Amino acid sequence: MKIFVNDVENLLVESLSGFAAAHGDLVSLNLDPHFLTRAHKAKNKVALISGGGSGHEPLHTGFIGHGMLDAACPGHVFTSPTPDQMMAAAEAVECGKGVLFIVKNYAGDVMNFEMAAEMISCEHATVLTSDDVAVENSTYTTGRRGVAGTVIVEKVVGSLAETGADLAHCKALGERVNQRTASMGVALSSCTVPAAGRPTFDIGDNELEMGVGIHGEPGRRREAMRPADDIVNDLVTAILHDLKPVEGSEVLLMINGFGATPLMQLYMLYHSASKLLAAHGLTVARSLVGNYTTALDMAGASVTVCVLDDEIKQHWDSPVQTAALRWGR
Amino acid sequence: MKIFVNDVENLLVESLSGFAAAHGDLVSLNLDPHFLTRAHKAKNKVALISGGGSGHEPLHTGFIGHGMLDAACPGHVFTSPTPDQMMAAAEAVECGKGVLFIVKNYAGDVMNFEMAAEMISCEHATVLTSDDVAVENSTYTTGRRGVAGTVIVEKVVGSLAETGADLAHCKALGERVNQRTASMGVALSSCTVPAAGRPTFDIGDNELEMGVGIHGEPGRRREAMRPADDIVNDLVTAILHDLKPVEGSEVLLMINGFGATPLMQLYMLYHSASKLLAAHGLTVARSLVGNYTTALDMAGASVTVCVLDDEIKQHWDSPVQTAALRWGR
Amino acid sequence: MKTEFILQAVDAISIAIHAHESEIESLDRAIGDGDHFINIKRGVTTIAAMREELSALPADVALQRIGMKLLSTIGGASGPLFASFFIAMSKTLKTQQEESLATIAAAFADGVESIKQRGKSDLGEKTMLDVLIPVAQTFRQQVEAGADMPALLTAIKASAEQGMLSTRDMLATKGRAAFLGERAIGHIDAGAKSSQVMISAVCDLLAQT
Amino acid sequence: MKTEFILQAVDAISIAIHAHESEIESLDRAIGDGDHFINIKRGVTTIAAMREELSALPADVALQRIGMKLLSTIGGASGPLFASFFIAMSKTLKTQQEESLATIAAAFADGVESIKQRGKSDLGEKTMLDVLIPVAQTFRQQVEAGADMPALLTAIKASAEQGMLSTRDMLATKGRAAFLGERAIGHIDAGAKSSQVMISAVCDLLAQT
Ligand SMILES: Nc1ncnc2c1ncn2[C@@H]1O[C@H](COP(=O)(O)OP(=O)(O)O)[C@@H](O)[C@H]1O
Ligand SMILES: Nc1ncnc2c1ncn2[C@@H]1O[C@H](COP(=O)(O)OP(=O)(O)O)[C@@H](O)[C@H]1O
Ligand SMILES: [Mg+2]
Ligand SMILES: [Mg+2]
Ligand SMILES: [Mg+2]
Ligand SMILES: [Mg+2]
Repeated sequence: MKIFVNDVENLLVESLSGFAAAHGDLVSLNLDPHFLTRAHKAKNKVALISGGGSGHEPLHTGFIGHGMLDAACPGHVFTSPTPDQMMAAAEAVECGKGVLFIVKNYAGDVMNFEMAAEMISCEHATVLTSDDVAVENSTYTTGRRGVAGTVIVEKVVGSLAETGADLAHCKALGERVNQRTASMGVALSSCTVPAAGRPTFDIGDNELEMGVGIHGEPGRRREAMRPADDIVNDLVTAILHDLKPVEGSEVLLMINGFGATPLMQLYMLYHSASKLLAAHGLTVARSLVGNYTTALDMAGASVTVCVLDDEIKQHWDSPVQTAALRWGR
Repeated sequence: MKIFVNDVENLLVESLSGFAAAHGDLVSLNLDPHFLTRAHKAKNKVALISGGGSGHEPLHTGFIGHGMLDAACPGHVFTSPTPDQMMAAAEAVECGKGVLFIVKNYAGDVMNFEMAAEMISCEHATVLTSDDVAVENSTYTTGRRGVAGTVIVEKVVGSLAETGADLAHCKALGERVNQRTASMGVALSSCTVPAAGRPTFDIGDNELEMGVGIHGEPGRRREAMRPADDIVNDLVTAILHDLKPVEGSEVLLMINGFGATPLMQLYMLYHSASKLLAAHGLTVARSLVGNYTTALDMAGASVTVCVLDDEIKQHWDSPVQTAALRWGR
Repeated sequence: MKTEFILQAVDAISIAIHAHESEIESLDRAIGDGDHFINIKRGVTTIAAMREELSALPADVALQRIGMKLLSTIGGASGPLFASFFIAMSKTLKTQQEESLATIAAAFADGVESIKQRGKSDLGEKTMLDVLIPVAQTFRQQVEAGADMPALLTAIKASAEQGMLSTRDMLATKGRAAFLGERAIGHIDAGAKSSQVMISAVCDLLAQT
Repeated sequence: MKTEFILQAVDAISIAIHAHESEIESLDRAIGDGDHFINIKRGVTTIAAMREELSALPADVALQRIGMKLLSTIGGASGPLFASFFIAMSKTLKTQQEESLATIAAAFADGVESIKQRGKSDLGEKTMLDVLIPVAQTFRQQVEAGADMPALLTAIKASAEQGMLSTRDMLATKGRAAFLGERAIGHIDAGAKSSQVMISAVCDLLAQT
């Protein structure tokens, strides 16, 4: 796999520098430790901080700005950031109402954010996202992975925080959105970690990885390629089996590209998934289609369904001004 | 190359249906002939219509909406649309001030739009975009290819049309933007036309195609992989050689991904290109980074520079509400 | 010309085109965008599906209908060009009192002329015209010289073949290959190849009947 | 423990890790996310670059400094775990009056204990702990039993090897492999492998001196 690179060691910093320069009106970048904040510090609100390994862009840096995050801490590619980043980011953006960390449920992210939380002095809380139903929940394990549904949590809680809501309310809403959101993905090709220089997994010309993770982790099973409608049916079935939404519910349907799948394909998947949801008596009231939680150059996509309620819908619709999501004013 | 597909014959219609459903607030779809218009017909303005082969999404359908296009006509993958599409679209969106066609300079697009123009009764004009400097201009040929710079033309003319400007003014501004805009791309891998099912070109593990077209057409030369800064230097040099901007000029810098290149990489290229432009005494006053004029699943990117003036800058900044570009209000 | 013959020609063209699928496809992949075969196939399939409707029409009207259908079916560069060809041919046939080989040759030449106009192109630009222009000339000259059917068909096929091969060493100045400069040299033009294949197929059909 | 020894151990670990690069990398690719080698390498390289600063410090302070540096360098799951290990080890060493093999064994055990706490994990969950817990036990038992240096080192290496191999047939319940269920079976855990390699390297270093 070829990539554009000067020195693989500098790739992340060069990319972050480019991002900060291209969006100077929205964000500002700190190096050593690496974190990005809004260009203009917000006041009187819970400060929302997320972060995680790089390679999932626009997650999380692309969601910094009015109506979403106050700061993001990018780690090395697919490697959780370190506590000093979160501590410095918290220091930079906390403005009296405490800090809410939004963390995807991976051992590394959880531990690094936990250590940061233990060391900061301000009030703080954490929402763990765990929307990936590919991996069945089990009491023995650490739970499910956090994937594309994280974007919905960040958007909705971001909007609530903007109203001046307190830390407990923000955390509670984040957890409710997480509970009402389920995702599952499928890969047609592997991603390649630049520093590793070779594909994370091998996959045949006629195979797909059902339930793949956003780091190219194996999912439920390796399968033969099938028609798109069949594949989407499996994803939607797994999601609805988990969510068990009441008939007539309004849902948000997100089709998330993993990086190398063209938009044309993503909209075709949207078409397929929305027909299925309608057949299950659900109303697709809101949509999001595009590359929002990527896995570098992996080909594939995930389906995410969030069962809406009035509060979630209102906060989804409210204005947002970030590099990757922008509407309203 | 694997793709998500049910029946390759239906891929386009399924994808357009998904697009229209996901963006029902912005667009509405007509099938047979295929064209998309704004959900709410505009009044008292020049109607802007673009179109071209599919596979370049979000171009052009993603740019329908307030401040940009009134309609778009999608052809089959990499195949220009047919005149009946443009005629029906013109009929649907013309509102008394004429129609401006924005057409990328390819023989097929030019001829099909030309035939439509000959057959419609309302006032009309055409802007041909030809920003690709990979192919040197020659009086013997049909000129240069229209590529990612088309997005800038559509945005800027779209804003002017919204003010109620007349057809001649819109055409003149479109042509000025086109003249002040130059692009060049590089591919690291080929794209695969779904109906063909195999890569358009073969490329070695250590090769790149310098000056590639947005359909995977060959460019200036096949070269060995080099550091990103070197590659960007070649692109920027070719662009500046063509544009010859006055020192101190303000420019818009666009880094356009062809489909399979991660955002992280695109921002790294932005970093590289913006440093070079600064070194040439230019001020990067505006930026756009992302997948805007794609070539299906091709890995690679293009650099576009538009030399701004006050009118262009004003119309770039003005509000836009489309599926793929959104700012202001 | 009989409409029945047109329908037979459509079938013959369909078979011939499919027999050359990978060749045409790879030529357009090399110096174009790889869709030329798909475009023609879409056209031929659509026309073949119109068999019933077309068979009730006089030949000139059928050709006009075919041209209009191709115009709204093929797209790309070849769509408007093929469409122009059939529409122009239909016009000429309609104005002719009596049908003869000479009037068909004239109609063919007018079809080719309208491709030149629509494409703003001519001989030597590495396009389908490098097949069609020589074929039109050969057709007219052989008919004027009173050649018999077998000789006429052999001459046309040879002319198409030669025209197709001539594109190999040309620089392209029209179509997508024009963007390639020197890099297009050494490759046969896809449209020239498909035109030669179609003409050849129609000649073979005529030879049988 | 001498700081000089710690620095030698860092070098030995660096060499050993690099010698097992592709093995560790492919283990984490199979049931993790492929970055474990890169993460450790980043840690080791950073610590090696602190040689001058560290060499001026007493061993317990050096270990504390190493832990803090790893915490802000490695990231991922292994970063906080390795960091906790060194910080806890440093704490125990600092409180010991006199240094002996027994105090080092106790410090090692405390380091492992802090990994268990940070990772909320224990033996049998297919992680580095399946190497570290048995090694800590063997270390303490052998020292208590009065084993001589060669016997101690041999026992520790054997215990690390066995622990590493034991992860092959386990279901994972912690770390990324926990998401795989049955599919993780048959693969050795990357962190278990890297821990075994590092422990082995330090044993070999001790055997030489
Ligand atoms: N201006 C022109 N005049 C005549 N023939 C042309 C012209 N432009 C293109 N062609 C022919 O059309 C062929 C390409 O057709 P096709 O692949 O269907 O369309 P596109 O180039 O739009 O993909 C070329 O190989 C060439 O023979
Ligand atoms: N909760 C945990 N307790 C102990 N060890 C763990 C735990 N989670 C992960 N590990 C160890 O960390 C290793 C993975 O480290 P690394 O690849 O660097 O981080 P990441 O999993 O975040 O990519 C695993 O192979 C396992 O040995
Ligand atoms: Mg990792
Ligand atoms: Mg084409
Ligand atoms: Mg073509
Ligand atoms: Mg890992």
